[in-house]
Amino acid sequence: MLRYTLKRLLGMIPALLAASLLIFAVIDLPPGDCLSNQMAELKSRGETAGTERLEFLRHEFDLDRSFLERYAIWMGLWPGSRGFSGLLQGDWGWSFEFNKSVASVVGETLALTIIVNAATVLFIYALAFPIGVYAATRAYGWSDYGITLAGYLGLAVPNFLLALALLYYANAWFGTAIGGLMAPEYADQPWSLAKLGSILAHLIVPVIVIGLSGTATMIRRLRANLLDELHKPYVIAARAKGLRERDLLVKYPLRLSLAPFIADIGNLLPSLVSGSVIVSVVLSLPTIGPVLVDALRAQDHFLSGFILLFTAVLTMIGMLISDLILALVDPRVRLGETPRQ
Amino acid sequence: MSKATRYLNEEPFEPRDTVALSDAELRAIEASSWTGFWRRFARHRLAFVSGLFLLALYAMLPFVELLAPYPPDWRDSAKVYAPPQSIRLFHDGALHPPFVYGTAQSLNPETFAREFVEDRTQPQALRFFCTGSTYRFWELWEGSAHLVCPAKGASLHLLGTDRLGRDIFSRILYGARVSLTIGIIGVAISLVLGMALGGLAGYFGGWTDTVIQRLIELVRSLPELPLWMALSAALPVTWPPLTVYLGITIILGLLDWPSLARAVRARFMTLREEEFVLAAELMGASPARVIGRHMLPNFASHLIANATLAIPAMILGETALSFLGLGIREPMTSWGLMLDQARRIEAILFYPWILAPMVPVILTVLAFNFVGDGLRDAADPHQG
Amino acid sequence: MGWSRLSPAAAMALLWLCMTALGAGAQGALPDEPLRVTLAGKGREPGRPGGELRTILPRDKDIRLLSAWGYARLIGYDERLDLVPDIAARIEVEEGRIFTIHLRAGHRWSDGAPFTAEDFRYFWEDVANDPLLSPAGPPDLMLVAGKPPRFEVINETTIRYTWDAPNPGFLPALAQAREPYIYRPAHYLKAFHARYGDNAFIEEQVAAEKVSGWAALHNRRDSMFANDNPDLPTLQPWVVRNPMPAQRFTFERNPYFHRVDEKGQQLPYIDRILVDIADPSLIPAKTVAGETDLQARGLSLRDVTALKSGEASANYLTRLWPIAKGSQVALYPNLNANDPVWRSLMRDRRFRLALSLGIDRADINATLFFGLGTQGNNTAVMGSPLFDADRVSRNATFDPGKANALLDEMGLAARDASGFRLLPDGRTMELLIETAGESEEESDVLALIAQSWAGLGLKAILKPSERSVLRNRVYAGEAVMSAWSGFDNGMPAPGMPPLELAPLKQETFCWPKWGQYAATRGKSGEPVDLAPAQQLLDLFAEWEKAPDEAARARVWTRMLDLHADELFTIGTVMGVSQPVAVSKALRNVPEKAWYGWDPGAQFGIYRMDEFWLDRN
Amino acid sequence: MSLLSIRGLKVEFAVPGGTIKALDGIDLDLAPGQTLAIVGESGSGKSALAQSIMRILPANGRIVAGGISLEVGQGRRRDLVRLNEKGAALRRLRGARMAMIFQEPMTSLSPVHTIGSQIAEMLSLHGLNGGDAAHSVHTILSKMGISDPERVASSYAFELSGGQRQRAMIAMALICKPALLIADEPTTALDVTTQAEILALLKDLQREFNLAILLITHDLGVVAQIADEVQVLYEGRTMERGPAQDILDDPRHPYTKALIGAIPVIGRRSTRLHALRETKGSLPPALHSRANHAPPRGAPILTLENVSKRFALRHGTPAHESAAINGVTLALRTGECLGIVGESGSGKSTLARLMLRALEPDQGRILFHRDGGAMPLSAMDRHAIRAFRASIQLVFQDPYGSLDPRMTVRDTLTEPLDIHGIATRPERIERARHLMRAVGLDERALGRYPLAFSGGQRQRIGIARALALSPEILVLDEPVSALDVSVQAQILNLLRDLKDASNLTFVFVSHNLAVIDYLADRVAVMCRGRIVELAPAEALFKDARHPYTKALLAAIPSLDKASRIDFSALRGGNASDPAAWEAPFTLLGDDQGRLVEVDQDHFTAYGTS
Repeated sequence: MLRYTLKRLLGMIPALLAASLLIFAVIDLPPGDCLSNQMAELKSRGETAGTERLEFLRHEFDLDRSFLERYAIWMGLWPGSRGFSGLLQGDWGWSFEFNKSVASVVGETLALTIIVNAATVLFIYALAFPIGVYAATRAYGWSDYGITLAGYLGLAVPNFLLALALLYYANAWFGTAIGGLMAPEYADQPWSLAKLGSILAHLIVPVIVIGLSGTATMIRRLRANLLDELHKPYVIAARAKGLRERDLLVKYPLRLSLAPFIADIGNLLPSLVSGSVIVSVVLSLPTIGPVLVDALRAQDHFLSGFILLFTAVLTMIGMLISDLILALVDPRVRLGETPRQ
Repeated sequence: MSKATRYLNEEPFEPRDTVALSDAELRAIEASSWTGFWRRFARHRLAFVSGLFLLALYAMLPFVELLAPYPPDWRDSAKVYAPPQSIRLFHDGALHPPFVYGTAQSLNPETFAREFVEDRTQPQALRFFCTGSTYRFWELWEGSAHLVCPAKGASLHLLGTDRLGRDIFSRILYGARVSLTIGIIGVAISLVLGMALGGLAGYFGGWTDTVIQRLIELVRSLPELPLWMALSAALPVTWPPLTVYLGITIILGLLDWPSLARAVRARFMTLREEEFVLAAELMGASPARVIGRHMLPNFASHLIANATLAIPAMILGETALSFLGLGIREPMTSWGLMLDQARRIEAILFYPWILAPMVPVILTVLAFNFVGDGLRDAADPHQG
Repeated sequence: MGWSRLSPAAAMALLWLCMTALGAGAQGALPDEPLRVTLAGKGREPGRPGGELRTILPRDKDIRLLSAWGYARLIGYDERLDLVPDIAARIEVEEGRIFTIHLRAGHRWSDGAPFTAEDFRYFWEDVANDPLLSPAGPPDLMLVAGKPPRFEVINETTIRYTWDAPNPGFLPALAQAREPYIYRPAHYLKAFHARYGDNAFIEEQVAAEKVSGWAALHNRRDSMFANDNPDLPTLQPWVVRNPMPAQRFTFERNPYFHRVDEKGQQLPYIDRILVDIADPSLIPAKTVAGETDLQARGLSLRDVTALKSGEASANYLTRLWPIAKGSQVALYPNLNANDPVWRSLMRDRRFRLALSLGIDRADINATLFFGLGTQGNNTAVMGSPLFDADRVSRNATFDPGKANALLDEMGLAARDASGFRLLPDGRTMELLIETAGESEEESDVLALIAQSWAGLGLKAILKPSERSVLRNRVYAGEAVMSAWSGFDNGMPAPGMPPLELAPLKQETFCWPKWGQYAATRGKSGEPVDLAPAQQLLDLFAEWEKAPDEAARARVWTRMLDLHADELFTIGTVMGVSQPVAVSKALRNVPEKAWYGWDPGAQFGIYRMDEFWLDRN
Repeated sequence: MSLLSIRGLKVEFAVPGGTIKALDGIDLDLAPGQTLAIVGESGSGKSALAQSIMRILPANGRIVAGGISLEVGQGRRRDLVRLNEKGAALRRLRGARMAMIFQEPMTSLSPVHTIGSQIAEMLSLHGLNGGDAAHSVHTILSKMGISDPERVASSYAFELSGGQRQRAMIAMALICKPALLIADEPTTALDVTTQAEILALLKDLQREFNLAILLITHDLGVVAQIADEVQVLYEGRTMERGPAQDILDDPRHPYTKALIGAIPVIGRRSTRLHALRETKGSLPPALHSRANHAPPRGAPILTLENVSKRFALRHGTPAHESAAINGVTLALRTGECLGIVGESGSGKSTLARLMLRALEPDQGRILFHRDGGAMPLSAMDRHAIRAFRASIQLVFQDPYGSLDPRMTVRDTLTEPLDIHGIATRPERIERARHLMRAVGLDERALGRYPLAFSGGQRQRIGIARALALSPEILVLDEPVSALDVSVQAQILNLLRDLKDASNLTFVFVSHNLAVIDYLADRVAVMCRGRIVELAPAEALFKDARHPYTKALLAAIPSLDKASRIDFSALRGGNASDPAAWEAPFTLLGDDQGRLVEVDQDHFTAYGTS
């Protein structure tokens, strides 16, 4: 187990290098950079006053160098005008949009991002599990069809539209402030119960919107997996032992149909950060998603690059963790056998 | 120990020629036949109906010019944000050929609301198989034939008009061309990539598999959004709209292949272990023959099911792309673009009909999901 | 001699400590000679201090707008676009080249430190002329024909700049929405300057901020306009209190602000401005829900129906302020296009005239702007002293017959199978209109233009791309025609330099290469080779030398007329209204006003510090 | 008084397009301490009977008539049919009063729970966990003949051998001391030696607990060993019922007679098997038409020299399927039928695949003799491989998996010819016709897909396909072990006819010694990747020398009640441990042993140390 973990961790290094290069290339694809765009913007409005400062910054952050040099400097593999100061040295770079270090930009939004997405995950699981089990045990009945249909609807509605509609109606009916994660008066307040309450009230709409399609998918998968397991001989054997149907369900097939969900953890972790971007933009949630979109639009390379790489790291860690959990939960995996899919 | 008595069934015994197959055996063999596949699919009533719906939808695409009352960029300056007109059959309590009532628009200078008054005195009968506004059929030749036209001098806006006074119903029809094909083309691209890469990994295994697996992980670890943005930004400016559209489908396809490749790979790996594959190899069949004659035909139903399930995601992906301003642009139109432009507070407060493209999006996505599910169930009866 | 090295910083710090200790008792302090404002004279009423004003901006970065809205300038425009001293008590100008600025005695920065001539000296000697801080040298407005002024500190409150030649752009530049800041809070910034600060402290900060040296650190601390350093003292009416990023920014009143009302109450009235950050698409909805007290940003005329409907329940009024741009959307034929065929067409006045006559502006106005705009050229709007109604409509009425006749007359009569005209070289006349594709309004206008041009046998294709891509394509001459908003300064006064009207800058999309030639003094770009354009250049030179306002006004008029005749840019609709949602509790916001950036600074020239909240 | 009494039981399964009558009026009585065997082919309704008693019929199954009366203690009886399938009353009986063991313990045990926890669950379910549950589990496991109960209790199902799993399953069934044990094909998935052990165990337990056993099986040998009574089912109806020995000795119903006549018995190879539905093929001349490059009859055609193959544990392949081969030397003689026999995991299938070049050996070499020369398989170029592939063909165990379900029989049979570019298309189809006749199938069925055929018919198609290229060697890998006895008899007869009529060389791999005896001229016995004995069939079955061979032979359940399994020869489960074999057979560690000729053409493996 330990060796396996180590091996996987080592294997992540080249993958991360490849990912970082790819990410840097992708964000570098559109012509220009943040500062030259800002300069052109100022000049086009006849404002020459701010441009020297930007020129200064361009040099300070080596934006005037070649692609590979910039990449190497960003990674901390090559000395830039500030010496070795890249990701490897723990310097995450500078955000020109916020005029702050990437660390401080990302740091503050990360907590809220995790709150939103963790709440969504909880919502998905809390809703999908009972419903999925219910649908599976009553497969091909009316309730099953009803649930399936509702699930499909959840999948079919583009979630940004749902977000907008819910947003307006939440305001019209409940008076919730539009968008954001808390009533504005709490925005710069320290944490308090009232602030928490406000956050919870504001979480409802985003959580429903982000969670709905995920819930639908999960219900369908849980139902399918469970249906698969329900007819396995070991379930019949357990029934022959005299087990109650409900206990039987929970103890045997449910546990075995969890494997795909554990495999999902790999996707869950990065989605805690990068998921729900579009909905976050629509709902004006102070999460990292809108920051990323803005950074990409403004070509704020260090900021977008860092967020993307961070997500890539999380994905890889997520895949590792899900493999490890799978091994912990399923002795067949742990002991070197592959479970049947 | 009680000694049991002998019992003999005295009925005449006629062993049947074939041994009856058990239920499970029947299902197992049916699982892998085309006829069984289609029979099971047809039993899935919802999927079947959805399939017919989609067929009708696609069959309509080439004839959009005829079906739509107006060309997509046709404008009625006097009718901006006109509400939908309903088709009526009774005028003054008497049956009448299908008609609509004309409307007159005025701007309320106080509220800036566009107010419409229906003129109930004058029924404006619809004309069928008629000539109306001109268009270029398939961009090739002029035409003016329509399935339905408004009465001469009148207008017919079944789903109202948008902010420029364009007919929403017609635009939905034209938008369908893009929205419905983008998914198919995108899936086709991801299918080719996914099959090629997943097939290589699954059939040959070993280091090929390792490399492709890493590649899949890499692509999956990159969030879609920035790739969309970056790739869209990288499309050359001078491309005409149609090429840009193709570019976007390619972008969607390029990012979607890993999930399909994984499915193909897993499936190839199990098929690889099938005895009939081994049998073919032991007969001396080449890899190409094994893959082409034995593995692919047995995988096709799964592939179809998988692809069908991927299409709705593509359609929604197109709406998301349009939302981000990266998708189709005027003068082309798509459901995603129309929805993006409907994303305003007035839409919900005053002009809900501009959200109409939601209906076809939802119906299509639903239908594809049902069909995909039906196909998947049919491909794999053990899935329940 | 360690003393001399350390002393300025130490002395400043000591001084500042004393000041704050002394001033601590008072809630705030006015300069000895504050700027007295008589509100009654402007048709306003003196208000009651206090309260919080809520507004919404789309992005964190946009809080820099507060620096424009506050509009505290050495000298600034008033509502009639006259330049009046503000922070400066007086500015004396001799021969148009000697500028003596008199500060207000006792004027203090928002942290209580005195605002003196030292702050100007620091900027001039230690920032603008420091090779590390300003590698490119002093900013453009300080240079006349490339030469800097002689700078003198006359006394604690008086400084003087002397150029060899007149610098007519100097005062308008100081009055810009984005102030060039020729002064800096020396007492604060010196701590980060190698020449003054404590080396150990600087090194520690440099290390903490992971920057390359003291200059980068200084640059980071010194961002007068951006409002992103809460520690940086300011002269604006409100001071930002929290750093980026945030969902809500709080601006608190500057207790040392220099203006005072007729009742002797120090301005600004409003204690705090709360700026919430929300996606622009949500701003209309949030406004309708009553979540803002003063909102223009994020609203457009399209939202007016929704805004009107929310007035009653959300307790605000929707005011419609015409936008002070030369045209809401304007077309820029690229006179420097690379394609020789298109270039010669674009340079042909008849072609540009045909394009202009071929636009159905009334349709655009009615469909997209409720008919509230003024159809016509890209020129000075009604609020400008240089406005002329004829100039707006000249060559800008819809006349497809005449337009077609012009095109035929040019020898463009040949048409292809679909009825589109052919270019002289046989290509179909497909005109790519390149845009930044950022606003739906713009693309709608262009869609309507494309439709009406189809009637001329001209196939117009819209090509949205990224702003930066668009710019580069225009500059390089690859874009044949581009769309942008009209003249930024649609409300010119004779004293403002007519920079956009002459080929002076690359950034004017109709003549990027000529503009580049002028801006680089011939190093790159192409010299002007079209008579009317050359005439504009000559007129600009004339404006620079013009002795008085009347002469400048004459130059302006001739230049504007030349534009209306030649149609270097093709306007559509001007004076389109900007909806401004104003809380019913907010007083002193003008009913009718022009909404402009430069001049105007949006709310700036209407003096937000005089707004007050009547919350009962 | 009977413990279980069934009257007029009718069960139906709903299938698309109608219903199937699985049981059509079954009467049955079972007394305490008795064993009743239910015998029949697949589809006869045996399993439905077991499921009906436990009331665990699949969702599409329904009891439509009849009663199942079970004595539930103190003389009270309940009609199980009337109990709610999900009710508490039935739950109290399941496991406690009646318990069931299943054919495939691997899939019937939860893969993610330890054996111990699954057994202990039984105690807690029926309120018997008053004492030390772990202790009770260990006790019952050791009673099942498991030597290290602690380890087994903390193991997962897949970590155990088949025999251990089935013992654990039985332990789980018996821990609550039920009165009735339903055993649904309890030994079918097991090796012959393990089967013997399990049968012995059941016998002992029955005595100890006074257990009534309802034994469901298709193997009459098993019936002979432990059943007191037999009830023969055919299509849901009882054909014959009576004391076990009486029925076996004197079957009266034609169906029973057919079942018994279809079973190959060691030592009676000359008697043709009696298949219930005999079909006779006619060998076409085409089979011999190919120019024969093979060596003369009796000369080696394929020789294995010290061949070894090891497997790294690979994902997706259960360990026992890829058994290693350990230094095998063997010569296959032209025209003979070589039987390879051994338990699962002995390496016999691996050996077959090495011969086919479906696997490459790690060590040693395999030579293919033709045209007077010999060529190592590993040295063949593409061309030679194609020629080799045409000369050696394989018949698979699984008649379902080995035919491409998307290909018609015609395509399946002509594909080999197509691959090798033999003959024109009409000729190929003509050849396919001949092949169909050869295996006794109607040539009109050529256009159908495999799904239209039963298992036995498919196996015949598989054989026909293998014959299509007129190979010199035919490798049959457990060709009949997935088939019912009567179908098995058909196929065995077909193969025998084929063998008699052609000069084909056969390699016949099976775990069933009786089947081997029916066909093979020479037999190689394999254990743990080694050949331990190699002898002419008659010599081997009469005069086995190796202790492992002896154990195998002793474990075969015979129909003859007199020749009951010799449990002492089973050596307490050690029969397949080379280290436990007595000298000179002892093989320690990696010792490959050496084959010593102990009689003419009769070799056994001796240890080299």
